[in-house]
Amino acid sequence: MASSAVARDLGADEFRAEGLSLSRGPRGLFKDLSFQLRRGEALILRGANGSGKTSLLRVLAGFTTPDAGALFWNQQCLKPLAITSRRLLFYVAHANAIKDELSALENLQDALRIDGVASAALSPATILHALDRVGLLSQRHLLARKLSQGQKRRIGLARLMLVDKPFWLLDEPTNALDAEGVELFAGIVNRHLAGGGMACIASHLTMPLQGTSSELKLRASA
Amino acid sequence: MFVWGSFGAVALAIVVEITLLRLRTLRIRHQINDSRVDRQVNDR
Amino acid sequence: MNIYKYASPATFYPLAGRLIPWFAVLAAMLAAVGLYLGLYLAPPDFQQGEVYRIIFIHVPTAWMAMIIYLVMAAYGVMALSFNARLSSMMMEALAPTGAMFTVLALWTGALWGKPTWGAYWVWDARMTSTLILLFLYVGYIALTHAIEDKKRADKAGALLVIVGSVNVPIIYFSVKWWNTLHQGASVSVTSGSKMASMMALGMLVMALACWMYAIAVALARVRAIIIERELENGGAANWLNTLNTQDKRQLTR
Amino acid sequence: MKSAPDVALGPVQSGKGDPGEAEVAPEQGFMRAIARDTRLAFRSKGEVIQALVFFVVVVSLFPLAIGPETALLKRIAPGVVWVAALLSVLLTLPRLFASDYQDGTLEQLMLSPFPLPVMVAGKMGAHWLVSGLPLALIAPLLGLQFGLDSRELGVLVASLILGTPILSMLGAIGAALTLGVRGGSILVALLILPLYIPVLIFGAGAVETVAAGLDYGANLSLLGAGLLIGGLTTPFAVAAAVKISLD
Repeated sequence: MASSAVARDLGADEFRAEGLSLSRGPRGLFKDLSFQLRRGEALILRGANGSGKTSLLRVLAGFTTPDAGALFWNQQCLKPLAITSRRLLFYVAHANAIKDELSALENLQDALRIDGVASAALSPATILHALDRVGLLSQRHLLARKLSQGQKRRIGLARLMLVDKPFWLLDEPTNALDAEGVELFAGIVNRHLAGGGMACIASHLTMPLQGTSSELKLRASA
Repeated sequence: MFVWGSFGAVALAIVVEITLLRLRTLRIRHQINDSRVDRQVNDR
Repeated sequence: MNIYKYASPATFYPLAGRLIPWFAVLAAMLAAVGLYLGLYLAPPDFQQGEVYRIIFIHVPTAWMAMIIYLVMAAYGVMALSFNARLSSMMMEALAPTGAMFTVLALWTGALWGKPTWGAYWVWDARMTSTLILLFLYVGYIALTHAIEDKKRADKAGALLVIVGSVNVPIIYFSVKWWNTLHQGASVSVTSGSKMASMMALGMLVMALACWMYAIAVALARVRAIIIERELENGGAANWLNTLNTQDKRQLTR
Repeated sequence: MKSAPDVALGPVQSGKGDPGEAEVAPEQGFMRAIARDTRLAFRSKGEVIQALVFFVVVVSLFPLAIGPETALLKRIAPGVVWVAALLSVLLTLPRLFASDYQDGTLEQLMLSPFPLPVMVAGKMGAHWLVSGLPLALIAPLLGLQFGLDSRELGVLVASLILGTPILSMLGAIGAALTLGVRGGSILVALLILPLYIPVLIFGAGAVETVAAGLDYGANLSLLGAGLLIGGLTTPFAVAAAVKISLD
């Protein structure tokens, strides 16, 4: 799979978060939280709504600066949103980064262009293959506005199949997906992990993940 | 008339600003006392 | 390093409390001297008679309006580069006083313009720029109140004031250019009556008085802001016990 | 927290599968951002056209309010056209980031290997193409209503072409700062209009000086200088503002 090639080349072997703490006003979301991820491992974030799952993912992605703590990539401290981290991290939130004015195909091409993929490599073949796998090949020219929430999520799945980055940060990726969609999602993540990628997923569902995956429960504090 | 109008305005503005500050501190004092009272009441 | 000791709001609170009386007394004394100089010692102007005395309050307030905005920009740089929460609180504390001085500068300028130039507002280059400066103050206050998340409001306000302060000289230059384009050389505020050394001294003393006053008020307001934010974060209760008796008595009658 | 400099972790292989792929240059990112936003703008043409119609309507209100005598209209024409252009650009500013902020694509832009200031500069360029440029192109038509002769119309268009990009750049700072804030569009106007004043003065001033037969070169060169300085500084300010808003 593509991402394993990237992981090997970037030498992305180990990601470590150390002493992360963040509070939103009076609510302390998490305190002194540390964890480690090696190639092929996934971390599932559990916790009720508002327990800070999304905030933690945004801290890992570099959007939110934590009150304390640091992120390390192969023992090197990672500046948030620095070029190195931007090449290693893929992040998608509840709003699954789909433009309503564009069609499914255009959305994927756009996403890859933003991802810095050389225009030569933007061949529709790989994109169409991904769309076919998620069952949207026939609607590929339909504007996303006309698609259902579940179909939009499937565009997100196709996007995942085209992602070249080793560390995935996914916030509730299976929302609005039917059983078959969740199956498809698990397959994509498993292939990513098998290829040496890493993932941190906030989700309520029990994921049928093969690779070594650990869970982290975030308490909804006062 | 204009001279007193100017200096008077400045004096008035200063008085208003200081009283607003005093009111703000009083409001804070009430908030603190209320929160301390709640704490003693339900004795968390 | 001692500086970081006072950079944390909790330790800065008592320090500010001790400083306020000093600045307040200094401001009062300087103001007394300045007023005495301006209203009694300075001779009436042969052209404008008594009205020119408004200078003694108009020029200092105009200076203060500008200086406070630049001080806020400096705090903004510190807030963004060192992520110093106290600097953004100082910005928030200075903004209302800066806006007040701008309004006073416009008000006293208008009252002085009426007898001297015959109209309350004559689109003089400096007055127009001061009016624009007021819009910048109002912009900062509006932005910081519109954003709920305090951390984001602080940083957004800091960036706005930095961008604003870079634009202030450009605005002053363009308004001056615009003014000479339409009216020819405008009567400058001070060149009308000859600048006796007495007048310069009077204005300087009044400016210092305004400065001391601004510091005293800003320190008092920043103390209020520190407590309000602690209350918001629910930490005020235990933090209060560390206060010395004088501060605690003031807060928990 | 020891913060090491950007550590290059070996050759970046962004092509799919073929390691020999040349690194995609930042200007490519700039072009991609412009292409992306222009395409998105043309997909929802309504907003673009509405801003243009707003410009035309506002300009034609003034003769109705002030009366048709041409001498007066000719004098106020530059100011009226420029203020209307200012307000029209102000209307389309929220478009710059708001929709990307809502559907999560703004975060994808921030995680793109292309530097954020470059992508933001592209967005500003696209915003100018759909707001400032059309205004400058139809301004002569409106100038005719106000009795401006061809030389004055030429300078009017030149000043708008040089000035409106600055409006997009400064406006982008306001749009980024007020992302996701209630009542954001009015707040942007409040924050940014004071910064627009020098552009307004030199823009409208250029047409007035040519009407008075004086040398308008100074005004246009000052606008040009503003354009260059703005082009080099505002992308960084906007990138910082976006990061602040998404913190």
